[in-house]
Amino acid sequence: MKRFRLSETAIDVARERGALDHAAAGGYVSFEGWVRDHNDGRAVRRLDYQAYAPLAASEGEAILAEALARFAVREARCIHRVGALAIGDLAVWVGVSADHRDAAFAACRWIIDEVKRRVPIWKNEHYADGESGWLHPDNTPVGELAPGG
Amino acid sequence: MKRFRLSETAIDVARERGALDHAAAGGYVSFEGWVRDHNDGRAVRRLDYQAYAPLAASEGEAILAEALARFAVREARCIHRVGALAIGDLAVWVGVSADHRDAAFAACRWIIDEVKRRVPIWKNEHYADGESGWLHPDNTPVGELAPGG
Amino acid sequence: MTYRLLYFASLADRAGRAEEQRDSAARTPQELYAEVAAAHGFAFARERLRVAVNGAFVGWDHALADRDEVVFLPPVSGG
Amino acid sequence: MTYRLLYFASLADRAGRAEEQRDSAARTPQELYAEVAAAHGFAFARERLRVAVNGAFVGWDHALADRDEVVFLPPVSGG
Repeated sequence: MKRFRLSETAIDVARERGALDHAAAGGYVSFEGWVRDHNDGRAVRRLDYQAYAPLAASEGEAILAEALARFAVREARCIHRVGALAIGDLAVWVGVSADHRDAAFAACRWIIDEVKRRVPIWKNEHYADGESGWLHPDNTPVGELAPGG
Repeated sequence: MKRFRLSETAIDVARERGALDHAAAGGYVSFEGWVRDHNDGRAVRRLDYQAYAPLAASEGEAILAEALARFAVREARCIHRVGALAIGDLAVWVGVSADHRDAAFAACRWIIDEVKRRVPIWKNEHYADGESGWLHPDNTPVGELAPGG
Repeated sequence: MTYRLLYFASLADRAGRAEEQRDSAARTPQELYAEVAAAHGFAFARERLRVAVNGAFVGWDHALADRDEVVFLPPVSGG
Repeated sequence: MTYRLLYFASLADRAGRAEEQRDSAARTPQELYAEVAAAHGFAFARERLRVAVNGAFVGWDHALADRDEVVFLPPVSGG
């Protein structure tokens, strides 16, 4: 069973959460990343996520395996959307169950941070003014780095 | 609209989550406390939550109002079950939405900690050996404090 | 004065009841807790409890009024 | 040697394509990036990129083999 996957369709959190159930687990922490209507002062209309799929899958799987080794958690899952998303859409979901809430919070936070840092997925924001651009990890446009010419 | 409430029936997370939606919110963090099958080395069969309802409601509401003042979050909600629960049942849910995930994680963690510390709700665990007992905040049985007589 | 006391969790078990009407000479929660702790054999030192009057937390030297609802709250264990 | 290169995000925009077959004398990703960066006008310094060969991250001095799939990965922005 894969713990990480890319999805071209909407993430059904209620269904996915079942994978985290464990009779010994007393705490469940989830993170959801939603598409915001603004970034860096510009109004955002929609966005696209592009992934290098085989490496994204293996790198995501490695992050979740590391999380299970580093933290006292029972189960952990992550799903990341690819393709076209609208404002309010769920872009990424992380779910973690653990016997105690300390580990569940720490692991959930660690997983989303590592996914954003390591998994080869890129966000292209489409702005209300008709422009668009690929983003850097700090959410500034990549275009700023283009050569003068 | 109340941000905190007690519930005598199962919490429908998928429905409650709608209250957190906000076009500017990029992150949502939730915590769920589930009934575990063990505590302090003893097998647990089921448990009851009892509350001093009027004060639990006002204290819970105060915690959520404080969270909205302390953290850069858009919305926050908490529902706590009362009555009889079985293993795996959802006992408490906290949901927080924010523009950035730092604030969402911090506020969610703060809310569940404050609810457990301040809201007048008590857990009575029923063990597999037929005994039961009210719990202290550190999850040790209250019975140990009873007088010698 | 007459007070209405509510008991929860282990205090209710120990008192054998969830509430009682009580005629008392006590004028503060501190005095009233000493009285009911002796009557029911409560084990909690006052320092481990909180007290609420008419649905709001108060200090132990709060001035009680006739017909007040008084609740001594054992350490909580929600969540 | 012939390599298959995949381009993503701003590198794909700049190259005007998502992939290409390329005959090259380059024997490491470092040499190959210098070549394609000059050909397509990529702005990223190599230090800001990662490189993957046949679906796995490798170092910049990895020994390339004929028909390898090589991907230069711009800074990611998932989540």
